[in-house]
Amino acid sequence: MPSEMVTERVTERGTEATEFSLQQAINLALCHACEDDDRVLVFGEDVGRLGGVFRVTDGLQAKFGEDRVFDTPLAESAIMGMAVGLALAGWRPVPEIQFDGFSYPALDQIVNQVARMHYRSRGTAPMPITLRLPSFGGIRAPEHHAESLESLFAHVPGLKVVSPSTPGEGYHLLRQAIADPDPVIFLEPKSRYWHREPFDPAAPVPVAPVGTSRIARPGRHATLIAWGAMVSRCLQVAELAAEDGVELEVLDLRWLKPIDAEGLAESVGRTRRAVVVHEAPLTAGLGAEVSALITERCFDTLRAPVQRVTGYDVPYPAGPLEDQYLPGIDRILTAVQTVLEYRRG
Amino acid sequence: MPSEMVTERVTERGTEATEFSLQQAINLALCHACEDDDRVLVFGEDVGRLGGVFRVTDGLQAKFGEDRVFDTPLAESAIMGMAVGLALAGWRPVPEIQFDGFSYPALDQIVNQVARMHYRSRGTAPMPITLRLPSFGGIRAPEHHAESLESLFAHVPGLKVVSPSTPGEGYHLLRQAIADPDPVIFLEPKSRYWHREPFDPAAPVPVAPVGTSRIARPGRHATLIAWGAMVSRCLQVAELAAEDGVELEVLDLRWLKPIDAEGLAESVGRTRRAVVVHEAPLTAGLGAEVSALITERCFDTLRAPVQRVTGYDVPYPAGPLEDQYLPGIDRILTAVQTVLEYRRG
Amino acid sequence: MSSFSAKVLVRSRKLTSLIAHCCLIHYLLCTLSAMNLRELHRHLVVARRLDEEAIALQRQGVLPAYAPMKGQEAAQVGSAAALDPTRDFAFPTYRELGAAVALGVDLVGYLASHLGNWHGGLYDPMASRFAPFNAVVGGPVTHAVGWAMGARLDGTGGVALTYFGDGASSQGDVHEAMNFAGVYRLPVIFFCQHNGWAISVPSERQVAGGSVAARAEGYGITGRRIDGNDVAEVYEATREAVDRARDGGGPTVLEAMTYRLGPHSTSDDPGRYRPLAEERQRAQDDPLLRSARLIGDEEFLAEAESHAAKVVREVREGLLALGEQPGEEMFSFVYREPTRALLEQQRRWKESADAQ
Amino acid sequence: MSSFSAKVLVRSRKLTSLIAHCCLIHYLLCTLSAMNLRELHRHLVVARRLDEEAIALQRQGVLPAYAPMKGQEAAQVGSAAALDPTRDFAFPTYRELGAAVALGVDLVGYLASHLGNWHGGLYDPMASRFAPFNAVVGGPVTHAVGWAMGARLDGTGGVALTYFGDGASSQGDVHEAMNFAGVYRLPVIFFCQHNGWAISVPSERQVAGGSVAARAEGYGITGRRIDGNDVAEVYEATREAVDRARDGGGPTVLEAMTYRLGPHSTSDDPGRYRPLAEERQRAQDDPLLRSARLIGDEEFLAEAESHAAKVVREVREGLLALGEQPGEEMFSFVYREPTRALLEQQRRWKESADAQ
Ligand SMILES: Cc1ncc(C[n+]2csc(CCOP(=O)(O)OP(=O)(O)O)c2C)c(N)n1
Ligand SMILES: Cc1ncc(C[n+]2csc(CCOP(=O)(O)OP(=O)(O)O)c2C)c(N)n1
Ligand SMILES: [Mg+2]
Ligand SMILES: [Mg+2]
Repeated sequence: MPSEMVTERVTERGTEATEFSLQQAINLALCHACEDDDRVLVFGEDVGRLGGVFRVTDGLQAKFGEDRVFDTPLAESAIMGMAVGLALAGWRPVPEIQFDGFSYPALDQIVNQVARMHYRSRGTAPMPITLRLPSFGGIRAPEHHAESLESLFAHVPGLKVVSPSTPGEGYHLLRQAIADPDPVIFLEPKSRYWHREPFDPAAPVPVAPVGTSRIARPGRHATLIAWGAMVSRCLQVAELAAEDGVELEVLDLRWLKPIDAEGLAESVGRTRRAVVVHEAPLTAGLGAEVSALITERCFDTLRAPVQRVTGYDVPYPAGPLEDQYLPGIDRILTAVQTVLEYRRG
Repeated sequence: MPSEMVTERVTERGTEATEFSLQQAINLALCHACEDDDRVLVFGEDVGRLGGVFRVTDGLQAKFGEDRVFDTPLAESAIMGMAVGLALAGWRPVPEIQFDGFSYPALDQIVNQVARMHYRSRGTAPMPITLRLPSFGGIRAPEHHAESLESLFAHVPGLKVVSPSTPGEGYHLLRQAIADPDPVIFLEPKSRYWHREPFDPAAPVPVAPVGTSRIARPGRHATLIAWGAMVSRCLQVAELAAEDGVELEVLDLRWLKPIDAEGLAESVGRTRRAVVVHEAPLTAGLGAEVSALITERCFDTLRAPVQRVTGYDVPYPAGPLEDQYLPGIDRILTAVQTVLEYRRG
Repeated sequence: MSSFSAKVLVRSRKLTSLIAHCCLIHYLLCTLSAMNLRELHRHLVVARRLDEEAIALQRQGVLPAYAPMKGQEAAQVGSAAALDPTRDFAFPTYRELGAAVALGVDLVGYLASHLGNWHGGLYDPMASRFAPFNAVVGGPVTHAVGWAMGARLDGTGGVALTYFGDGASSQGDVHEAMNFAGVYRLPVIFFCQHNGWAISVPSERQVAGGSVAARAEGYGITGRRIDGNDVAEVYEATREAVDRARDGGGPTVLEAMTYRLGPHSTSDDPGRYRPLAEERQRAQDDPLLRSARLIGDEEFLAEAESHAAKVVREVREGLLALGEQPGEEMFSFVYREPTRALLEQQRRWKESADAQ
Repeated sequence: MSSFSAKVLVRSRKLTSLIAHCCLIHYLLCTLSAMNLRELHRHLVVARRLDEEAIALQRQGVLPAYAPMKGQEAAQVGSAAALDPTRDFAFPTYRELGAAVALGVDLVGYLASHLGNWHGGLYDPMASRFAPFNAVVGGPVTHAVGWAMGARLDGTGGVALTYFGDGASSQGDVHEAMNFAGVYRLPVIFFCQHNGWAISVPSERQVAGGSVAARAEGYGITGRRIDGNDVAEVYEATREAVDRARDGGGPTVLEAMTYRLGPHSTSDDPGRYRPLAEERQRAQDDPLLRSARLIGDEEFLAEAESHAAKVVREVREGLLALGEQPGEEMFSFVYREPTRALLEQQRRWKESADAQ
């Protein structure tokens, strides 16, 4: 019963590993964050009674009451502006913007206020806001419901940006984001919401500091770099390549700001070849930053120019065209082949 | 007399080269565009009677009337939304947003509407909007008055982005932008508004296609890549380096979308070393795209990793700190030295 | 006097302002000559049956998703029918099937958006006087203001009408648009379908003060709340607003009180946030039943149904016959002419597409 | 009865609502005990003289630019003085020197923003109950709404007051904020200084309908237009709104009618867009002269001037003594703890700074 998601899961706190979808893991992280810190507030369009259009906040209002978990009127700028005010009043706001493409109306508040208030106030104004943003494509959604804004957010000083790739990552990274004293943009890969994996929220995990990446699969011939939904696609690619004896390392970047430049350099220093994969359009996408960072740090060891496999420089398309737009397995494999076969001229 | 700027200049149309500041050249381009195409409309906050806070639209309302050149209420989102509607009604809107940092409230309209309406309508809806945006820093302005948004705009499919570096460029690029059938973001380097150079608006110029860069100074030891106000700074650096016998090529990128990848590859293919300079923060700045493009195209010829000299990943600072934030001559020279002295490990 | 014109008189008595009284004769004349309740009813039935068909197609897996407008037919048809498609222009949201029907928009092209063929739909928005399907809540409202200014500059007498919901009324853009329209006194109609819900949020917790029309006064513009389930009232009120706008009388906010009888979209489950009893009760005030009752001519009503069935059949066939859009279209509409970089990306896309 | 309390009575008679009458006694008591026209006047004089000093400092090249508030002293002082600095919170724009004076904000820290030392000023906003200097028109208005919700959740009885201008009233954020405040009935005061101008745009071409207070009704909240040059009226009206908010009575829009006597900023030349005669005429309604006339006690007035002169001297000295901010501060306040990448950038910055 979806409407009892939280209560159902809550009883499991500290029991054993179960199958969790990303959507459930995030729901649980929100629940535990609300339990552990009574300054946490969850709000946004339809997050209360409905439990969110993706049911990610399901059951939270019933459990924590309408003061802690509430619906807002339909205005993204005010949602973020309200978060600023709540933070100034000593609360820990966890707003949701319903879809990636609807964060644009809130960008003025996010960039000019959320990201700068701590700086503007010389460190006196607390701004521990976590913006949850269902993101990226892959679900045949209407226009504006499949956007990738990470390079935009990563460019803004004062923000941190993170995107989980698995249910377990979703749980821990969201708890880390909410506990963080700075504003964090939490990009949820909506195409992975329903993918289930075993995960024990109570199992002790070594807490990786903010800004560290994760080797999702070790390998030695080339590094595939991705985040969000593209991590599982890269793992598929690595699986396929392994059949041909090519061992690809898959690096889940996780934090898109601050970026783990050292982690990138370490991996590509070993594999000497890199392919970065993202859904966002090519030009000025975060792949450019990853490519530049790697090249700056591994110029001598790199055996081929870093390849970017990305969305095209076109608006995110409708329907079946989305499969043609998104980096597919074949396009990624082609790029892998390029870096493997590259010979200096 | 500033309030007669247009009328004064207009009489000069087709006469001879005079000293023009960038602010005057843009004023003249607007005037000629209004004369040559009676569908051109100029509007924004304070652009009418006042002639703009930088006097860039000075005299235009007096000359073309309140229908063609008008003040709007203080709401950037509506300014851009109105531009969309005017374009759909067959007009050619040239709105101004008063300062870079105040384009955030309009970003939803710019990204979700302006940039996509032509695509969404399958090419039937005309969208020849030129957004003029006084941009970048260097004038000790208040907060939000010195921002560099080019990487953000360059990431958005459907937009074109351009920034002039001299009065002559300002005139021709603005005329080209207004004549272009697609939406163009025109970033005016406000720190160069008052810099004067001789320029004859009537002189026939070979029209460089949209998306072509310009060699501002030829050289052979390394290429400095810049746009807007940083072009003149790079020229200063080249001047200094020449004293030491180092011949730096300065490439004025001009179009930040589409980027002249071929022009970059051509220049760096010759010089084999590149430094890209911009005011925006480092991470996910357009320098990353330039670096990636060059590396992808010139991997074999490059003698050193492309260096980025940029603003730091901090909010644009106040007062004297701005000189420490902006890429200074010394920082650029250090990067030049790095690429020149680089030896593969 | 037909029951319909009698009804007009009754409604007219509700208008108490002097101007309204002076215009009565004029309105009666317009109403009786140019307008036709029967025609409106035919549109209502087409809209209803097509909406039902779209839901069926979604259940059958043809449409990936759909946003029903059941219950809002009168608000949409009545307002759109009051426009002059030779010179006016409408700005829809994502739930404007009834308006598309009344304006004669290519309905296969309209529903192609829900089919997922093309976000903006496949109809020609410029020729249809119906802007591309817009999924940003509040997004197109300022466009109408700009269009209205353009039309006034051209002296065409054209009027812009923009649709938006009670939820959308919370967006900053709607305020900015009304303020601009008020300052410039533009020929634009802000047509709010107050259908009680914005997904799961009831308008009591959305619209502070309770009325979108009441906001108009704060901008010095005319605001009027109307019965959105009465197609004649909607038509008349919109006609009045259109005439005023054409005559230079400035903008109007119309708030059509109606109810979203279905879910927000086919992915939505209203049972999670509103009692079924509310839906049932509101379903009794059915705009189609109301106009049918007024018309009272069983033969005509049956004919309207068979006309609708025919339209539905044609649209269904048209939708099923639509192929996927060719991948090239991803590239060809981004700019008027594709850039060099885009052509290169298209070339690479073609290579990888051909390789599969 | 002092001339001031007589004046309060006169004003009070203007209040016609039942509630207002019931509160009269309460108000008189508050007014006579807690409030003091003389204290308000001292603030007015400090604000005026400091504003003049800032302009002088700008002319002398000390401040790179300044945004004068001459003419708006009563609106700012009267409203800020009605707040309880132990539990309320104010959200200023870039032109709130008078409010800073009345709230006891560190004035050197406030003016440091205009000095270009630090965008947000050098005062401690949390301790001062005065948010950092905000240069985005309309930007802080939604912050006040969020703060008010936070205060209500904590049950502190705290009230938020946000300043904004007639120009800012056009911004979408202001509408969104009022709607949120109305829906949640939050303890927040929207304090508009309607000073006639937004840089060069007169409010007739900015505020459709002419009144920001009139917008309140559309949100179901109290709106009141007041004489912004009458410090007692401003104080009383704000006090009333604060009390209502504290008692759970919800938000209020106050529109203080005033006039920006100076240029928009020291870079502005009002001669380009408004007749000098208008300025001259409006200058006659000087808030300081009005309160001085009411007080009528020459000795006190002279004392207020010498107090102001002392404050001005101190602030001037404080400003001149301020050094530049150390470059490290660019890096140290971006996050609570600098990231590794930022520390690396700081190290490189240090290298290049030291090399010079
Ligand atoms: C700017 C924006 N925010 C959020 C959404 C997601 N969304 C789609 S429809 C909707 C509710 C709209 O309610 P209303 O305006 O009343 O129109 P209705 O759906 O009732 O026709 C929401 C929140 C959106 N499309 N655009
Ligand atoms: C969002 C935004 N747009 C534009 C500006 C530039 N700007 C600064 S002040 C101003 C006029 C503000 O007028 P008003 O709100 O009436 O306040 P006043 O200056 O009269 O105090 C403008 C346009 C800005 N600071 N912020
Ligand atoms: Mg609705
Ligand atoms: Mg003003």
